[in-house]
Amino acid sequence: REVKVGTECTNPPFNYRTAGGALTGFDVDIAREIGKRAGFELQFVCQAFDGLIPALTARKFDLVLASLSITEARQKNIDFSIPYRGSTGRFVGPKTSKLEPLTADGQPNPKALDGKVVGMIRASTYDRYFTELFPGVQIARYENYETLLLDLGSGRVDLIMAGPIKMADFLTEERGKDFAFIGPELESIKYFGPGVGVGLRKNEPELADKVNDALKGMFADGTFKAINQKYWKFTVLPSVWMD
Amino acid sequence: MSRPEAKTVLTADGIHKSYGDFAVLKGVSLAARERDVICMIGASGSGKSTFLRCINLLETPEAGSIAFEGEQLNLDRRGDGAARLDARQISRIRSRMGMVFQSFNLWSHLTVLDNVTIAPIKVLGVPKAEAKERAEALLAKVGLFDKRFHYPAHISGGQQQRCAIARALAMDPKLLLFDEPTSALDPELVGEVLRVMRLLAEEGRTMIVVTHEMAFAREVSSEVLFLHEGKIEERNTPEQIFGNPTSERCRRFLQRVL
Amino acid sequence: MSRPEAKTVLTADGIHKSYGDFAVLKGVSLAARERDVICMIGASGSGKSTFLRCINLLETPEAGSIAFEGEQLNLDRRGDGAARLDARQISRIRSRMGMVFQSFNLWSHLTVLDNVTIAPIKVLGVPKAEAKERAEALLAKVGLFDKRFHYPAHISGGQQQRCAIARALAMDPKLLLFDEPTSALDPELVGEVLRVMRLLAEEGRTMIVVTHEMAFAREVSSEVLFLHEGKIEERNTPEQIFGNPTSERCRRFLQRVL
Amino acid sequence: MTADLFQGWGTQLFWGTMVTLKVAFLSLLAGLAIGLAVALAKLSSSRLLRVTGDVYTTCIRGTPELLIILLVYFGSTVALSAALRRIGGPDTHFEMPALGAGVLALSLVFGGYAAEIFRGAFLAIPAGQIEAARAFGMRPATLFIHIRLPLMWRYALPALGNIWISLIKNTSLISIVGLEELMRVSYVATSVTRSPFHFYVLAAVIYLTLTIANSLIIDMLETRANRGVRRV
Amino acid sequence: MDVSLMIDSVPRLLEGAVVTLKLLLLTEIIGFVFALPLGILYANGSRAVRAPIYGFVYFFRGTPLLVQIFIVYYGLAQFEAVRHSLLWPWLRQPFVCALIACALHSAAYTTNILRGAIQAVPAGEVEAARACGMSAFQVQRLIVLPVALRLMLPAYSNQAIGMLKGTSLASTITLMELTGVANTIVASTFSPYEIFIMAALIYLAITLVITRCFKFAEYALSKHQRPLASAAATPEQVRHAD
Ligand SMILES: Nc1ncnc2c1ncn2[C@@H]1O[C@H](COP(=O)(O)OP(=O)(O)OP(=O)(O)O)[C@@H](O)[C@H]1O
Ligand SMILES: Nc1ncnc2c1ncn2[C@@H]1O[C@H](COP(=O)(O)OP(=O)(O)OP(=O)(O)O)[C@@H](O)[C@H]1O
Ligand SMILES: [Mg+2]
Ligand SMILES: [Mg+2]
Repeated sequence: REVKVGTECTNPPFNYRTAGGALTGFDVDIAREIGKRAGFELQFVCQAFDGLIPALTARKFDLVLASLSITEARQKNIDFSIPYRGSTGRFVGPKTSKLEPLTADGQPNPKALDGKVVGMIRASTYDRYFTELFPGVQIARYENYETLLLDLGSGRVDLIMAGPIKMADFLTEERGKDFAFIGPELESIKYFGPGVGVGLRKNEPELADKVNDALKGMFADGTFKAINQKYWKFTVLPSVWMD
Repeated sequence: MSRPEAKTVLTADGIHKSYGDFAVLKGVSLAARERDVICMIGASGSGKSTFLRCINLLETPEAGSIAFEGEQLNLDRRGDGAARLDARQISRIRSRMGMVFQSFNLWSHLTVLDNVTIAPIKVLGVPKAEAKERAEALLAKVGLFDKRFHYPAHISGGQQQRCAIARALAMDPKLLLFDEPTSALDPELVGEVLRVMRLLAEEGRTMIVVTHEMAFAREVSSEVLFLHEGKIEERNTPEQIFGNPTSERCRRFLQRVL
Repeated sequence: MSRPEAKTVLTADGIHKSYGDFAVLKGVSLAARERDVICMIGASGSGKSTFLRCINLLETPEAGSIAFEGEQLNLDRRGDGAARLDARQISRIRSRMGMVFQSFNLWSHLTVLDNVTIAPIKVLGVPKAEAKERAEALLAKVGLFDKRFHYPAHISGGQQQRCAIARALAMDPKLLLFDEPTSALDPELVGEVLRVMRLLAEEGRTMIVVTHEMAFAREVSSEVLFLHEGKIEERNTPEQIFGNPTSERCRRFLQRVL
Repeated sequence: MTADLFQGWGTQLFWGTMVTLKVAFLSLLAGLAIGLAVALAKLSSSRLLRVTGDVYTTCIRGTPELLIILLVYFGSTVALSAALRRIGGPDTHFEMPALGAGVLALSLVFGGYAAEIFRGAFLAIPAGQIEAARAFGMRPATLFIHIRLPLMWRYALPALGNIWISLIKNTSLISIVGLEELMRVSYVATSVTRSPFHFYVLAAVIYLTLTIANSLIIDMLETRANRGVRRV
Repeated sequence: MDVSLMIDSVPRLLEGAVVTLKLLLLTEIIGFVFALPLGILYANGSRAVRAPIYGFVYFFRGTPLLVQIFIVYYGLAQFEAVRHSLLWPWLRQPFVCALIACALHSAAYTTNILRGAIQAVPAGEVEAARACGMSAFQVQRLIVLPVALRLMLPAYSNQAIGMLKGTSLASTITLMELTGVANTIVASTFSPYEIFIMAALIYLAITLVITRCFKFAEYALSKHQRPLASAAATPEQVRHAD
C-alpha cells in the first residue's frame, strides 16, 4: 500500500536533504523503518512547517514525521502515534551572559529577563511555554533556526530558547563557540508534551495501529536504539533507553 | 437641386445635438442625392463638424432621423433619452460612408500604407494583395507613395491630411464626409483634390464637404449650405450663394472673403 | 526689404536638417527685421514646418547658425555632430519667440484660459491676476471668451486654433512663428487674424508665417519666400512674387491658385 | 570554483529554477487572458459585468497571495471532492496537483493586477483614433484587435513589465504547497549548509538574471510597440 | 469555524494593522520622493544619467523583496563595523530595516511606472511648452507631470497594493505587523483558517481604502477627458466612459 509522508526536509539532523538530493535524518529513518515493518510503500513530500498540518487534513499526505511535538492544541486537529522522541527545552546565550532565567529551584523568573529580548521559533512549543510562563518579557519570533541563530550572533536577542538536541549540535560548531546553555534542561508535559510523535489524520485507527505497532516493534528489538546512536551518543527517548 | 431624377442617398432630418446645456445643432436637415457635392460653410464653432459626426453616428443626435440609401437608421430612444443603436446596422452603414476628420485621426501605430489598407482588408474583406495595390495607387495619386512606410508622426501636416483622404477613398464608399479636407494643403494640392472630387462625383458618389475655402466651395459644389449657430441659415446653388446671398448674416460672412 | 534702417531681429543662415537619409532643409537662410512679416509658401512636405521648428531649436539643425536679437545661438557641435545647447539660453530665447503649431498642441489637461495664462505666469513671472486679465482680453479678441473654461477636447477645430494663437500672443513675444495659423478658420476669422497681425507688426513685432492661403500671404506680408525641396527657390515682395514670379517652379505653384 | 560556489547544490538549484520558470510562464499566459477579460468586463456597459470585474480585482488584489494559494490548494480539494459527491459521482478523493494549484493561484493574482493595467491603458487611447475606426465601419471585434489592442499595448507594457517581474518573484510563494522551486531549494540548502547568506544571495543573483533577461525582452517589446511614436 | 475566536483576535490584529499601515505609508512616501526625480531623469536623461538609474531599478525590481529585507536586516548585522557604528541603535530595529528595504523596492517600481507614464505624454504638448520658453524643469512640472501622474494612477495603485502585501514579509524579521501578529495567534490557537481569514479581511479593507483613494484621484484628474454632458457624473460613470 502506498503511503505519503509529509516532512519539512529542512531541519537537520531530524529531516533534511543532502546536496545530492537524498532525504535523510532521524525522522526519515524512523519513517523508513515504520514503512518496512508495516509494509508501506513510502513516498515523501516536502512542505514548509506551517503547511504540514493543513496538508495532512486536506489529505495531501497520510503521515507527518517532522519532529512534531504531541501537544493538546495540535491534538484538537490531528491524532498522534505514541512518542518516538522526547521533547524538552533549554536556554542558550552568550558564554559571558549573567542572566538567570530560572530561580534556584528551577522556577521561571521573568523579572530576571526584564528589558531583554528572547528569541524562539514561531509556533514552536517553546513559544507557547515562554509566552505563558514569562509574561512581560519581549519575544522575537523567527521562522527558522538559521535566522534565529544569526540574530543571537549579532546580539539582537539576548537569549534563545530551543530544543537541546539541536542546540548541542550548534554549540559544537565554529559559529557556536561563544555561546553556551544557560540553566538546566526544562521538562514540561503541559507545554512540550510527552514527546514527538507521528502525525495522523483523525478517525483513521487502522493506520494509527499499524504505526504504533511498528514503533513498539523497533523499541523492543533495539532497532530504535541503533537509529538513535547513529545520530547521538545520548538517548532521545529516555523511557525506551531505560529498558 | 440640379438633378431631380437622381436617387436620394442620404436624408438627415431635424438633427438636434447639445453638449450639456449648450445646443450645438438645432434641427439641421439635409438631403443628398447621387453625384451631389454639398458644401457646408459657416463660422468656426457653428456646428459643422458636429453635424458630420452625427451623420455617421459618432455623436448620437438627441432628436431627428437619418436615412442612408433608403435604410432608416435605428435611433429609438430609451427611457433615459439615449438612443439604442443597432451595432451591426451602424457598422454596415459606416463602412459605406468614408470620413476625413478635421484632425485626421490617423492610427499612430500603423504606417501610412497600413492606415490605408487595414479597413478594406478587415471590414470589407478585400484580399491583402489587392488592397495593397489599390492603396499604393491611391497614395501615388495623392503624392504620398514614397512616404508609405512612414508612421503618421513622421510626416508633415499636409501629408497626414492626404493620407487621411486616401484612407477614406480606399473604402470605396458611396458617401464621403470631408471635414475641411484641404486645410493643410498647398494650392497645387488643393487643385489636385478638387480634380479627384470631381472624378468621384462623376463615378456617382455623393459628398458632403465642410470647408472654409470659399473658392473651393464655389468650384466643387452642387449645393452650398450656410450653417449659423446650429441652424441652416441659407441653402442654395453656389452661383446664388456667392453671387447673391439672401440672408443678411450670410452676406456678412462672405463679405470678408479676401 | 522695405525698411533697410530697421533693426535685425532674427538671422538664420544656411540651415540644414535631415531625418535619417532624407534631407529636408538644404541650406535655408533668412533675415527678419523689426516689423517684418515674412510669409513662407511652398508645397506640402517642402520643409516649412521643419524650418520654423529649427528656428526655436525644437529640431537641432545639422549645420547653419541662428542669431536672435543680436545674440548668437550656441550651436557648437560635439564629436558626434549633435549640437550641445545651452539650456538656459534656449529657454530665454524661446520665451521671446511665440509659436503657433500646425497641430495646435494645446495642453489637454488645462482649460483654454489656463492654456493661455500658464506660460506668462510661470515663465515670465507675470502676476496671476494680470495674466488672467490679459488672457481674457486676448480670448475675447479671438472670440473665445465664453469657451474659456472648456478643455481643448471640448472645442471645435477653429476654436483650438484660436486658442493656440492667443497662447502665443500672451507671451508678448518679439518674434512670432505661425505655422498655418488660419488653416481651420473661416473667412471671417481669417480677416480678424489678419487685422491682429497687422496691429502686431505696427507694434514693432516680427512674424514668420507659414501659410497656404496665397491671398492671405499677399495681404499681410512684407516679404514672401517660396520654399521648394528644402531650398529657397525665390524670395521677393508679395507684389513681385504674385505678380511676376521669376522662377519657373514658383510660377507653376502659383498658377494653381484658384 | 563552481563546486565551491554551489557547494554541491547546483543540480537542485537548476531544477528549482526550471520549476520557477515553468510556473511563471504558465501563469503569465493564463493571467494575461484573465486580465484582458476582466478589464473588458470593467469597461463594458453592463453594470453586472462591471461590478463583477470590480469585485474580482478588489478581492484578488486585496488578499495576500499566500492565502489565495492556500485556498486554491487546500480549498479546491475539499470543494471539488464535495462537489463530485454531490452530483452523485464516486466518493473519490479529488487531487489538485501542486503545480496546477500554484499556476491557478498565481494566474488569478496576475490577472487581477493585469486587469487594472489594461483598463488604464484602454482609457489612455486617444479618442480620435477610435472614432476614426468606428467611422470606417469597423465592427467592435475588428476595432478591438487591430486598433485598440495594439494602441493599448503601448501604454500597458511598462506596467505589465513590472507585474511580470513580480510574478517571477512571486513564484517563491508556492513553496508553501510543496513545489521545489528556486527559493525553496535555496532554503533547503541553507538549512543543511548553514550558510544562509551564501544561498540567499545566490538565489538573488539567479532571480536577477531571470528578471534582467525578461526585462530586456520587455524593453524590446516596448521599442517595437513604440514604433511610430515621436519622442521629445 | 470558531466565530468567537475570530472576534477575539480582532483587537490584536488591529494592533498589527497599525504597524502595517505605518510601514506602508512611510514606504510609499519615501519611495515616491525617491522615484520622482529618478523617473524624470530616467525618461529624459542622457545615457550616462540613465545607466545608474537603470541599475538601481533592475536590481531592486529584479530580486525578491524577501531577500532584500534579509540582506538589510541580517546582512548588515554581520559586519562588526555596523554593529559598533552610531547607526546600530536604528539598524537594530526590525522596523527600520524593513522600511529601508521596502522603500528602496517601492522606489524602483515607482520609477519605472513614472517613466512609462512620462513617455506616454503626447510629444506635441511637450514641444509647445518648450516653445514657450519653459525651462526643462517647468516643462516637467507644469505639463508633463500633471498628465503623467494621471496616466500612472492605475499602475501605481497596483504598486501600492502590492507593497501593502509586501510589508507582510517584514514578519520574517520578527516585526509584529499584521501578518506577524496573525502568525503568532495561529501558533497559540492552531486555527489557521479563522485567523488568516480575519487578517485577510483587514488587508482587504485596507486595499479597499487604497483603491477608493486612487479612484477619487483618477476622477479628479480626468476632467479634461470627461464628456461635458456628464460634468456632474459620478466617478463610477466616468471610469467606464470610453
Ligand atoms: N520626424 C520625422 N521623421 C522623418 N521624416 C520627417 C519627420 N518630420 C518630417 N519629415 C519629413 O520632412 C519633410 C518636411 O516636413 P515638414 O513638416 O517640414 O513639411 P511642411 O513643409 O511643413 O509640409 P506641410 O505643408 O504639409 O505641413 C516631409 O517630407 C516629412 O515627411
Ligand atoms: N465634446 C464637446 N463638449 C462640449 N462642447 C463641444 C464639444 N465638441 C464641440 N463643442 C462645441 O460645439 C460647438 C460646435 O463645434 P463643431 O466642432 O461642430 O464646430 P465647427 O463648426 O466644426 O467649427 P470649426 O470650423 O472651428 O471646426 C463649438 O462651440 C464647440 O465649442
Ligand atoms: Mg470643425
Ligand atoms: Mg507643416
